Amino acid sequence: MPFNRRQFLSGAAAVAGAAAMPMPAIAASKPVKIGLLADLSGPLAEGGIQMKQGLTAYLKSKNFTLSGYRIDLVIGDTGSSPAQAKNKIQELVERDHVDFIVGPLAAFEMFAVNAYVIQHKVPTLCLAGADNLTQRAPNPYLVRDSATSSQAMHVMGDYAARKLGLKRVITIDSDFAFGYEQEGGFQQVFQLRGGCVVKKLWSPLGTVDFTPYLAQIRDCDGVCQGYAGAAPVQFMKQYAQFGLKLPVCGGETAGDDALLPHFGDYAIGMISACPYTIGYPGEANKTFIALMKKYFDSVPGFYAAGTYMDGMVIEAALKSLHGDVSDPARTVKALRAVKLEHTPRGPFSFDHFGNAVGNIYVRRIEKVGGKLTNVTLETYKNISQFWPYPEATYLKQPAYSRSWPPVTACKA
Amino acid sequence: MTALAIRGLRKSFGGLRVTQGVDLAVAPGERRLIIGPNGAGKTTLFNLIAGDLRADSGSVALFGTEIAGLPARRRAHLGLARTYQIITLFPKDTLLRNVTLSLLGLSGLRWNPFVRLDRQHALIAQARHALGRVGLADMADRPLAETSYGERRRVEIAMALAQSPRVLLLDEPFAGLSIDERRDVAALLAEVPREITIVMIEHDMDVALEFADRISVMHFGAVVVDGTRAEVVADPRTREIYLGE
Amino acid sequence: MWTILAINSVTFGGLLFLLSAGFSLIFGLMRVPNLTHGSMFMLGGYIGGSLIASWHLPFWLAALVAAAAVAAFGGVMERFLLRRLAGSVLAQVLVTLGVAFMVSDFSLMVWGGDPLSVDAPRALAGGTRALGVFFPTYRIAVILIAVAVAAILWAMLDRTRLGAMIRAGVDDPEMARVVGIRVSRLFTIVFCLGAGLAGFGGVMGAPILSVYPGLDFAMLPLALVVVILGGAGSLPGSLVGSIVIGFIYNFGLVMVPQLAYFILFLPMVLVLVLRPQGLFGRAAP
Amino acid sequence: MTARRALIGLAAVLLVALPLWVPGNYDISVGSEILIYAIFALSVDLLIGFAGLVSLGHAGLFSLAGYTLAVCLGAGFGQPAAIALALAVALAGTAVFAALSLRTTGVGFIMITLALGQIMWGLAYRWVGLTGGDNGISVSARPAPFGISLAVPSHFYEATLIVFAGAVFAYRVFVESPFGASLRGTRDQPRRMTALGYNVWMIRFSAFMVSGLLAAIAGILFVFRAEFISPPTAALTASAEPVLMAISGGSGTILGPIVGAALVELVKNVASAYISRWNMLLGGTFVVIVMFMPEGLVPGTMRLLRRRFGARPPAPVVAAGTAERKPPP
Repeated sequence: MPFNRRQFLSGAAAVAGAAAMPMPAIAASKPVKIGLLADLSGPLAEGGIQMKQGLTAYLKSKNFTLSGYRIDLVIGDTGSSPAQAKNKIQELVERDHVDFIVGPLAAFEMFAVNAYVIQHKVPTLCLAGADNLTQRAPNPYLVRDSATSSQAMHVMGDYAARKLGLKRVITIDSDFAFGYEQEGGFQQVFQLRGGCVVKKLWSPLGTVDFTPYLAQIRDCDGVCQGYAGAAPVQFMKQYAQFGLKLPVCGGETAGDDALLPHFGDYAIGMISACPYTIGYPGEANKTFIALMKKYFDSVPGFYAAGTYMDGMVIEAALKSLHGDVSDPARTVKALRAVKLEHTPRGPFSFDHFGNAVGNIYVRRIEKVGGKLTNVTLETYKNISQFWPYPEATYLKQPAYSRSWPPVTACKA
Repeated sequence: MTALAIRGLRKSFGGLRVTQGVDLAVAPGERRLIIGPNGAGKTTLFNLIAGDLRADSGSVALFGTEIAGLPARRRAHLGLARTYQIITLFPKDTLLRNVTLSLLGLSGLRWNPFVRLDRQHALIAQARHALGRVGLADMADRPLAETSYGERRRVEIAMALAQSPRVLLLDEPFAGLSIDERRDVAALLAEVPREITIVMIEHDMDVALEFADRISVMHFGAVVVDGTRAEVVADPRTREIYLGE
Repeated sequence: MWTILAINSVTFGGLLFLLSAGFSLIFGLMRVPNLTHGSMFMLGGYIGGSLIASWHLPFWLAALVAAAAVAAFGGVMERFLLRRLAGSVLAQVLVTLGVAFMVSDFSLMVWGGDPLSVDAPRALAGGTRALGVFFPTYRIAVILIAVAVAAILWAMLDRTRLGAMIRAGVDDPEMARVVGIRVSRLFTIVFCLGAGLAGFGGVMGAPILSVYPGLDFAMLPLALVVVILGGAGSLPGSLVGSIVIGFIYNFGLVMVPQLAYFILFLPMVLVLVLRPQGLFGRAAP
Repeated sequence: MTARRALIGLAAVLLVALPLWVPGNYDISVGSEILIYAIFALSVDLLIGFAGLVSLGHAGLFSLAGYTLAVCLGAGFGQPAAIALALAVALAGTAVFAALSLRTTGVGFIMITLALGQIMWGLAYRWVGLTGGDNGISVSARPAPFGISLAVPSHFYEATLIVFAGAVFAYRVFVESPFGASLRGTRDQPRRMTALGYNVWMIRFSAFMVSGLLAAIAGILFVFRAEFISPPTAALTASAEPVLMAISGGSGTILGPIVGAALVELVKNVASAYISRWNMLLGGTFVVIVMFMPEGLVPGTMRLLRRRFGARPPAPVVAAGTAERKPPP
């Protein structure tokens, strides 16, 4: 049986590697510990495994040495359960004394550990999208190199109205907070640009057959879905089976590159907005994709890219901190000050809440050389979580919810 | 006043009328035997009297109190006890615990969650006494599962007697017993004081006839013949029923 | 829209029937609440899907092989685990859930966390115009398959010696033993049959639902709901129960979307409170 | 008997001194979690082991108490008021659960409780205004009785231990009381109990209320420990967990559910740090327990010990219901 906890520690191999290279003397001191909080079992395992692969790929490629400092990686499996996420973060922080937490994946897990993170001052690089973590109820120890739940959807709304020329859209999403924020973001900007959301459909989590919702899709010229995990595959397939041909757009989870090998031809044409795209031409992205292929024979997506870049962010912060991670406040400050040019998602930096400001890619699923891939249609540069509004204006409006923004009658 | 007065008792399952207008009057202290071929509705009658089944119509009165509409547990509190044809006891528990449960059923103590049952010495002494009455005092602490069939039958009777009922219904108390065991149980029943009225269903005529003051013969859900032992034996309808079988 | 919902109610019901018929038989005959049933459905889907995707087996052959594999798995489970636990419901609950955990983790280990998307057989791809609406051909085929399976099962229960023995066992297990039916062999057969049906259902469902981690525990409550509604051990009960659930699910989600999370459980509570033995079942033992 | 006393004493000393002999705060915190789940498992086993009723909806009651507490604290109620309200609401919910589910027994009972639990789970998701939906509710303040801050892990552990000890003591008194005997009677021979003059329905209902009270206490402690509650707390898996704990440890005993809770929580929280396939381990553990000790770990161990030391033959141990355990093969 594989050993989770000490599976990737800097052990003999890494130390030998470090000795072979001209490293600063400090490399021999106490290693820096990163705790990964990921869903390695349960319904979100697909994303959790990608998270583990992404971070491991980066650390392995750097021989578990970032900016000259030895890294220990400790992994905690949240089992896709908030209660267990809470226990695991306690274990990582109190028992393993990690210096950084990477993860968790889901908003409901992040909320379970949020108070703990603040209380114990743990620099945390999470992938959970929940808007308010970096907005109305900011967590001072949080850094998010991906995006808020609504960030990419703002862009999608803009693109749908202006480039796709959609006028009347029906949104469909899971009946929980991530879905509300995704569709809220879409609707807000889509309507700002002259579009109109005519109906919002919510399916309960764990829905196996989407037909009752598909049957309600009519009197519109497009569909926006924000499913996550395995649901996009199910949804797109059933959508096509019912002969629906209206354009579908979605967010980072709906068109996640990691799902590409699992989609069939029915998904061709789906447009999604995402802070990462497999087609980004930068050298850093090519390296990332090659590493994922080499180590795990895996096609990387948004979650793997997120933790991979977390590795890069930590590396840069360690450099500016000279390896001193004893003061959490200083560490977070250093993390948030990180500005990277060459990463799998291209250049990005953080705003004062710790949320990434960077490119959002609008892509379409196409078949290239017999394989499905996301082809970039347009790159929106330097997109913050508040785009297209100024921060103050944005924060004045209510948080997105099931009922906000409301569905209003469309002008004919 | 009659101990048990039944009038026009009816019960059907689906379309099948199992009990069709039973009338029965048992005097206080009487020993009444109910006989009849299989399927005559004897056990159903007991279930109706004891309240395990609800009658469709008709009345059951216990010493003048109408009980047909009451749930079985209320009938127990009014002084009705029964044994079952198929022994239904608590096999994991000791004999003593079985009888204690019976006593507890009529005691207000049964709702008490704050004291230990095994410290309720008065109650337990009473249970031991009840076991003694059926000759099982020395086996009181043995689990019921480790006793013989005949012993369990006596425990059943001990449980019923422990409740000091006014009317006791015995459903085939001799069924499945060896000859010796039958003799023991018969002796036991003979000693039951006359304050307790007994109604018994039994197939074993040898033991039962001797015991009974009066006999009722049931057939097709009704009491067909009612009388003393001699009257019933002499009645041609009795012969008809038993020979026609 | 209503026509689509109505047809789909039957499709979904058909799929539920494939899932729940075995559960109902096993429960009716053996009194074993087989909480591994959802896992068997998922396992069937994974095995069938892999056979199609990696081994390029034809769809129907893959379905049969997967059903046989899951049936064999069921047989092993019955022989080596459940056999020793007859009559002890709690131990059965523990062991079937324990195996369900293991299957779920095993699947994660073998197939990873990614969803496995299975294509419908080519002949059934695409859609058909029926009753004035466009409906996926494969979904219509699922209805026919469910009907065919129901007919075969019915014929088997009604016309064969094995069926007579199963019916006798469901009605009165004690009596069946007394009249010399080899109950132990019968149990193994029925458990294999139920497991195989679930595995077959998993393959049939795969082109519609895909196969993914968590499918097992998404399907298990559905099987339970159907059996509660239809009554245990009754084949017509499971069929009608499945279709009723199909209708409640499809129309309920559209008509009362605010109750989406309770759509299956509110009617279930109502049925159970008013008629604890299920709509078609006999009184619980 | 004295050996038994000594063992209980030793266990008590070890439990009280746990913060001294485990490595750190995290482990102390796992200790609290085990105690909380032990109370929850006992709550469920009161129905399984003593009434023969398997509930698959108890997480609904557990989370009802937890949510009420979290909502009340969020609304600015004081700790005592919030706790009292949580208990009251959970008991009211229990009464509804019991009234509906006691229409039947056996599998019907399992299914009604399951459905009711699912409805609570759905409510937790959908009643966003009150529950925060899937984001849940955070609770930041643990109580500070007599000025002792329970934010300190060892303090919280000791406080939990006090509640646990109280619960176990009360539980023991309860199951050995005349009422406990009545309850077991209704498990084995409900019809007979009626004929003996017992109100079977009311006995079951009362037991359900006590069980609900224990579940509520566990739910309240859970929220104070996790400082958080969200819908998965009410999910079907969360209801199944205490059932599995009770059965694996030994249903119908007091020590059994406690041992079962420790087993499951240790696999989930400690073994999972070393073995990535911990779900497999947990499932496998259940299967192995059933293979060798179908009656559960505690009664099974007792049986083996008795056999080993050649005391009297094992008394028939019955899991629940009227089903007799088959003789060991």
